[in-house]
Amino acid sequence: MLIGTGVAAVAATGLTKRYPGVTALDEVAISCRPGRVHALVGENGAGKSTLVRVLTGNTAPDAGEISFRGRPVTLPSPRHALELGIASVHQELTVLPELTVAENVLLGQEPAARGRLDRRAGGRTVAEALDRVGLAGLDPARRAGELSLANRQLVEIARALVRGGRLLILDEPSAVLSGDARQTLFGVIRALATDGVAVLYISHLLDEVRTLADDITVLRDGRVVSSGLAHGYDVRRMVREMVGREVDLVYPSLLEAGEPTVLEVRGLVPRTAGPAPAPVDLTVRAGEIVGLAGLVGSGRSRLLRTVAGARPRAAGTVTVNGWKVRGGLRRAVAAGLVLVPEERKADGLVLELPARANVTLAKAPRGWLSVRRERAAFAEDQAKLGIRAVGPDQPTGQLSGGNQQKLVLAKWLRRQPSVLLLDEPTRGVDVGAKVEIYRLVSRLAGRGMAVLIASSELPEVLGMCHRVLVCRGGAVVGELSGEARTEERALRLALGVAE
Amino acid sequence: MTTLTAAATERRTPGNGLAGAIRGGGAVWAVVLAGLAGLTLAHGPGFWSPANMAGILAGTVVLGLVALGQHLVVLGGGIDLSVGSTATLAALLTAILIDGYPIRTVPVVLAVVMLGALIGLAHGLLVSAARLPPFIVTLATLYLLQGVALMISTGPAGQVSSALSGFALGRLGPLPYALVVLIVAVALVAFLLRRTAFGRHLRAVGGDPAAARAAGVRVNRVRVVAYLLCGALAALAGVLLAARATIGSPTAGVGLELSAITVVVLGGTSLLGGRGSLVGTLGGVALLALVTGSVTVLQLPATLTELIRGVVILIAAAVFVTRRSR
Amino acid sequence: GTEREPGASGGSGGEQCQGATAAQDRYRQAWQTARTQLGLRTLDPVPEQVCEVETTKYAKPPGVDGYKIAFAAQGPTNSWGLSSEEAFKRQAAARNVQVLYASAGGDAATQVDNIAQLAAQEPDAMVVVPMGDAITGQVQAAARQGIPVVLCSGRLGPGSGAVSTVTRQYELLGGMYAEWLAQKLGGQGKVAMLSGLAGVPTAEHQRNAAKRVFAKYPGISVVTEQYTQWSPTVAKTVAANLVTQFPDLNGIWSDSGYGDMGVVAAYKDAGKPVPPLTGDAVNGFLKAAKGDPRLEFAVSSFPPEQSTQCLDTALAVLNGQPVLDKVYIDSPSFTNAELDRYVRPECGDNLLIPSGLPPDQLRELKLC
Amino acid sequence: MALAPAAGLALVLVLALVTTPGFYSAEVLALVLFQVGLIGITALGQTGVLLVGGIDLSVGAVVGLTTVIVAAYSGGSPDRLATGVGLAAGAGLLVGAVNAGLVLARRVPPFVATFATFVLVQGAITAWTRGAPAGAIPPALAPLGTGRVLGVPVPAWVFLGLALVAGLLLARTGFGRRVYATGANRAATALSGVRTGWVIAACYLGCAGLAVLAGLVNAGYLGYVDARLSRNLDLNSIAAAVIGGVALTGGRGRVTQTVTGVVLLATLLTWLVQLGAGPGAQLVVAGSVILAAVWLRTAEEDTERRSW
Ligand SMILES: Nc1ncnc2c1ncn2[C@@H]1O[C@H](COP(=O)(O)OP(=O)(O)OP(=O)(O)O)[C@@H](O)[C@H]1O
Ligand SMILES: Nc1ncnc2c1ncn2[C@@H]1O[C@H](COP(=O)(O)OP(=O)(O)OP(=O)(O)O)[C@@H](O)[C@H]1O
Ligand SMILES: [Mg+2]
Ligand SMILES: [Mg+2]
Repeated sequence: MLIGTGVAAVAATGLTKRYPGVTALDEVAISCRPGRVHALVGENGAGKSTLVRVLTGNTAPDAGEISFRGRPVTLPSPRHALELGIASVHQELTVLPELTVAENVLLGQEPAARGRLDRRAGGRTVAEALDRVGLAGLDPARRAGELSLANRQLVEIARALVRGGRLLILDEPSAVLSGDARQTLFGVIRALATDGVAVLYISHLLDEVRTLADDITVLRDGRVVSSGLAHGYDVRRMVREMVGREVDLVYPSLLEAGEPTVLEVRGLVPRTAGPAPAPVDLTVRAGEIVGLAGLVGSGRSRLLRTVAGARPRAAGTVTVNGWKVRGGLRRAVAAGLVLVPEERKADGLVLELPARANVTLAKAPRGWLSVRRERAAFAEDQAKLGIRAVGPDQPTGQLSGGNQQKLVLAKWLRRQPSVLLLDEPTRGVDVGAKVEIYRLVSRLAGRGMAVLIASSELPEVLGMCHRVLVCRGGAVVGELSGEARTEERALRLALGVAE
Repeated sequence: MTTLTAAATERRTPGNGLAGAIRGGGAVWAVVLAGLAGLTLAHGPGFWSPANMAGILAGTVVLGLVALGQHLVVLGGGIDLSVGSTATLAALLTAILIDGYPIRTVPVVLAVVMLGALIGLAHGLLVSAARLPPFIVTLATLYLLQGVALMISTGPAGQVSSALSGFALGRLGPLPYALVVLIVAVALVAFLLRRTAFGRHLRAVGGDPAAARAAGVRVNRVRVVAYLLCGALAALAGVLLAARATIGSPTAGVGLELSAITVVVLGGTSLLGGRGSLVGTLGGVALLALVTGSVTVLQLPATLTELIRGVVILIAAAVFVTRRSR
Repeated sequence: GTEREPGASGGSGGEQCQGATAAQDRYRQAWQTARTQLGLRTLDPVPEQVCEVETTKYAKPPGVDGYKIAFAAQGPTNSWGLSSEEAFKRQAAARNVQVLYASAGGDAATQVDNIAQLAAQEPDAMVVVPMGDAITGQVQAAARQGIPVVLCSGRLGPGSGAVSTVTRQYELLGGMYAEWLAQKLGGQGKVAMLSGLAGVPTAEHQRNAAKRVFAKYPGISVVTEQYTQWSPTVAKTVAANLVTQFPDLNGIWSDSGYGDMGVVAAYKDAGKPVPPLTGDAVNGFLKAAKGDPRLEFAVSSFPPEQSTQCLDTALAVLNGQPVLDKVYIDSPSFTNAELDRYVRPECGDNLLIPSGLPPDQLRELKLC
Repeated sequence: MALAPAAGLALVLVLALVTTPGFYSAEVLALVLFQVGLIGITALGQTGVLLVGGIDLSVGAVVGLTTVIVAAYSGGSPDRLATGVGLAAGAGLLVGAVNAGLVLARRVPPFVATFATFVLVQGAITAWTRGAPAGAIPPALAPLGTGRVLGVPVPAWVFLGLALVAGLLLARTGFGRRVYATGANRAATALSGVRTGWVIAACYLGCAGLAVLAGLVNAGYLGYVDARLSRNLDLNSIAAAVIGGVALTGGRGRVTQTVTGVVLLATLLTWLVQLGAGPGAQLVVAGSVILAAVWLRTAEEDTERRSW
């Protein structure tokens, strides 16, 4: 299929949206045609999500026109967009934790007969949709808040599928998904395209974009840099246009790790409600980067949080530089052990505070607070880590994902830790920033810091780390180092299938 | 793709049953049951006598109606401080407008409930369309409506028909007739919450209005309906207040709002919205009625009644632990 | 039907009033006494018909533990409530009466439930200190159940079903304060009215009676009407405003001594003389007045100990003796001239004057 | 945005000018300022609690408890005043500690926790005094309530001083930063190594402490124990903060906003008394003015957030 048939499902011209200090969209023109997958790529903060919010009626643009199937439309509310047949999955999860899975899937489109919910029809619809996104085994009566991030994302996709619109917009749907779930999602997207649905797809995983997209639009600083058939783009070009310069897409070379063992974990068992997992032993030397790989739910995050003292342990010791660290986050921090948590919005940052305040939060003074000094501190970090923000006083919530992640890092680096625990440090982060984070981590290791990274991006763990520990069922089931660091071995260990 | 992860099947976290029960308002009922057991031991037959039961049950009707409305509003992420004043105004108007003419009973009751709904509608519009914070809006109308009631009359006024007062004061064995009103209202609210799209939308709006809006929920309309129902239920409570008093008084419903909110929150409903249990709210109503009733039944010293009330609320509150860690 | 119903069933209507001539005389006498005590030229009694009620149908012998009488009380929310209950219980012990008690905590809505619950325990009679008109229906219900109800220290509208109402008359209090003030000012001047709680009968009946009196004096103008919630703190705030807003205020009609404590404090702070003032006799106010010889006031009381007469009336009903449908309590009224006779410098601010409780009990209650 | 609550204040001032001649006199101003002090002291404490996402309904009870304890213990004698104040402070802080304990250790919603302590304290006072508090307020406290310095009532000075301290504390110190962070996102703040539990406890204790101070001001103002004081569920402190713009959801609000709210409320209350419109009209006016004041406070930038 070279060119989609008929008029564009949605076409926008001259879309402009300004926020105080930033122009999120600057005369953006884009058109999505039926039967085609249109990928939108760009750095963090390029304006992708803003465009999605405008196209779905969540945000009113300052200027510009939107036409739907050839007719100009105004979208005063999301409901208008939904009624036109514009379904979407937002980057910010809109799954409601207190509602059940079924209620979430049907939200806003409950089948009802004379005001009364038609439970049977609803049940059928939900089962069908869950099946399509690969959640056939999930109990629709469960509270959505109990689900893992990945499954919540799939529930959200199921909701969009039930809408069965003419345009489906997916804003980084795959960021939290596992390999299988991604494949299922791609299958669904292709099937929809074949049925004539227009799909607008946003992702930072450029390989994925390459395999999925028919058309590509690159956005930078709110402007369309280029737009065209996917054939014309390779990853290099995308990156170049996104960032505005050449970026070397290689993992920084690993330096030799130092001798002294900085972090030593012995017989660690997290306190859990269910059956206790096997005790974990691990060590990280100075300058060493160790990776934690595993399936979703394999217990990596829990392990990191337990080591960091953010959740209680049932048994075991954690030693930093020869000092035994007793439980509790503050003791760990005092010993030089810090955690960059997985959900940065919920656990990493206080979004309401200005950026500078987040940078100093872990080391806020006991006495007077000097705004001047805080701004200076922020400026310093901004330069060091390449944080892009309007200024030190910009509310953190307005920063893009990658810059928020750097903010969390900056916060902890101010305490000059000797052990850095990173949980999914590059999730939702654009390629450019990703590379910067890799460089930063490798630089820190070069200065003798011990780094432990949990990540679901296998190439990342394999490329970044001296050693990779594979988790399954909360236990470390294997270690790969040197030449043995291959994806296949890691997968086998993670799945528990013999070689 | 090279990402290493496979969707594990989700398991129910252990202890879900108990946690669920507590979240479902079970804790308050546990306290209520403990109280019942204690009263049975201390004052067995006297306590369970039909007349005494009827007395205690009658005490649940007015508070129950107001709490139901409050439950809806709080579930939707709002709060209504004006329910006591709405009930007062409704009570006064019921008595004044009926003024002893039996034939006026039905139209006046309907009109007064409509008025309550209108008051609720105004709240809903101020909160959703004008985007004012519900706490202040309803604090303002708490004063405003009480003021209107006092402007209408500073003393007792009007008189309800004997049919209405007979209904409010009569009982069948241990069951006061008026309980029917509460039961019907509970059934209606339960139906709305469980069997209609409105119920789901209400919880969604309370949980995360932005997300609900993005999913196509008419956030404003849902909020307005919740306030409207709350106003109507408060007015209905006012009608019953008047019916029980047989006359209207400009102070009939003073203070109801706090009892109503307390009961709702005691029952496990989050004041942040989105999460709540109707069973729990009813448990809260039962608890408060039981505390007032038992103090009289057990003939506890008057100077201690408030202390006891405080201790019981404190215990009930402290018992319900909502551990919601991930 | 389309007909208007009569004011509910039963009760102290005047249909077959047994002209209780003696009672009628005593009623007029109470107004007469107040008039002399305050040295008033005139004080016209509010027309009122007192009747005798047949009670043989309520007559019954006491049980083994004596009569069981329910007492729906205000509750110990202030010294008045406390004293009222203590007096009642003391009297009950003396009369070998078993008391079923319930406290309303000062709240009518609570009292509605209280009365229902007390009635459920089938007392021989019930004494109710009404917290508001909202309890009318429940009192009717108790009466219909066959329980003779005596209203105590307060009243309900006609048709409440109560056999008798035993109280100090609100109209007498509010009226005589107004009359004293008007005559003190020679029928000319600006007056502020400070009532207790809006919508509460105790406050509103007195206020209305006073306004009727002021209406007779064209020279008197009521410049402002405020509420003090019977709290000296609120009263002081209100009075502080009066000082600034009406520097030429000639008199203050107030229904409570608690309010007066605040008024005196406000004027003292402003360094201005307190205008002639009324209220009920609270020791704290009297003590404050003692420090200010120029202060002119007229006070009376709403004695908490009237609860003993309520109990006695209930007992009379149970004995089948005829009782009056309205028993008006007499209690001394006095002005600043007689301050020294009444003030109790050794006692606490909360003591209500004159107290009928014995000294040992006053000490025990920490009132003295 | 900062001017928005002031628009409400301007409205009241204009209304006062039109309806009550003589409102703009030094004497009336002093009355307003006194109210500012009385309401403001507790509103500052309430602001701290609101900022960490809580609410304190027990303020009124603590105010009453303080006057009762001081009167009962000192019996009016100046030598026993200090100890009496100490006891009152101890009792007040105990209430604050119970609030904090319930909220933190038992995760009881603040509304219920503090309502329970409100009823409990009120019950304890009734059980102890049987409704008739004994004792007397030592005259030494009078200057705190009735004194004037440069024509301005002492409570207003106290409030001014405390507002400055609170403003600096919240806006310019590490503690203030922790308060805002805790209120806005407790999980993230705790994961940054902040002892959020202590921060929250400090706010409840501070609020109780200020309620004790307000109790002393009240006692000094009147010179008697007012039995009704503890029976008031004092919503003024909350209303002032919220009218000024402090969010009930925590993390948002400044002391200047509370001050504006306090001044607005104090002016309103004084004007209402001066208006002397009768019971019903007075409440109607109060309600309407509050509504108009929030209306004038232009819709917050972030209205889709939960905020009641
Ligand atoms: N509500 C807002 N107020 C102010 N600025 C905003 C707001 N929302 C977004 N912005 C700014 O607009 C710009 C575009 O943000 P947007 O979220 O669209 O980026 P994005 O391309 O989706 O980035 P990411 O890849 O991190 O998701 C950013 O600079 C952001 O800081
Ligand atoms: N998808 C899931 N299915 C079942 N249990 C899960 C899931 N996600 C988390 N859990 C529970 O949490 C424990 C550890 O999860 P944790 O989040 O630490 O794993 P993870 O490997 O870091 O996964 P993720 O990549 O999603 O962060 C699991 O053992 C399980 O009890
Ligand atoms: Mg985005
Ligand atoms: Mg993880």
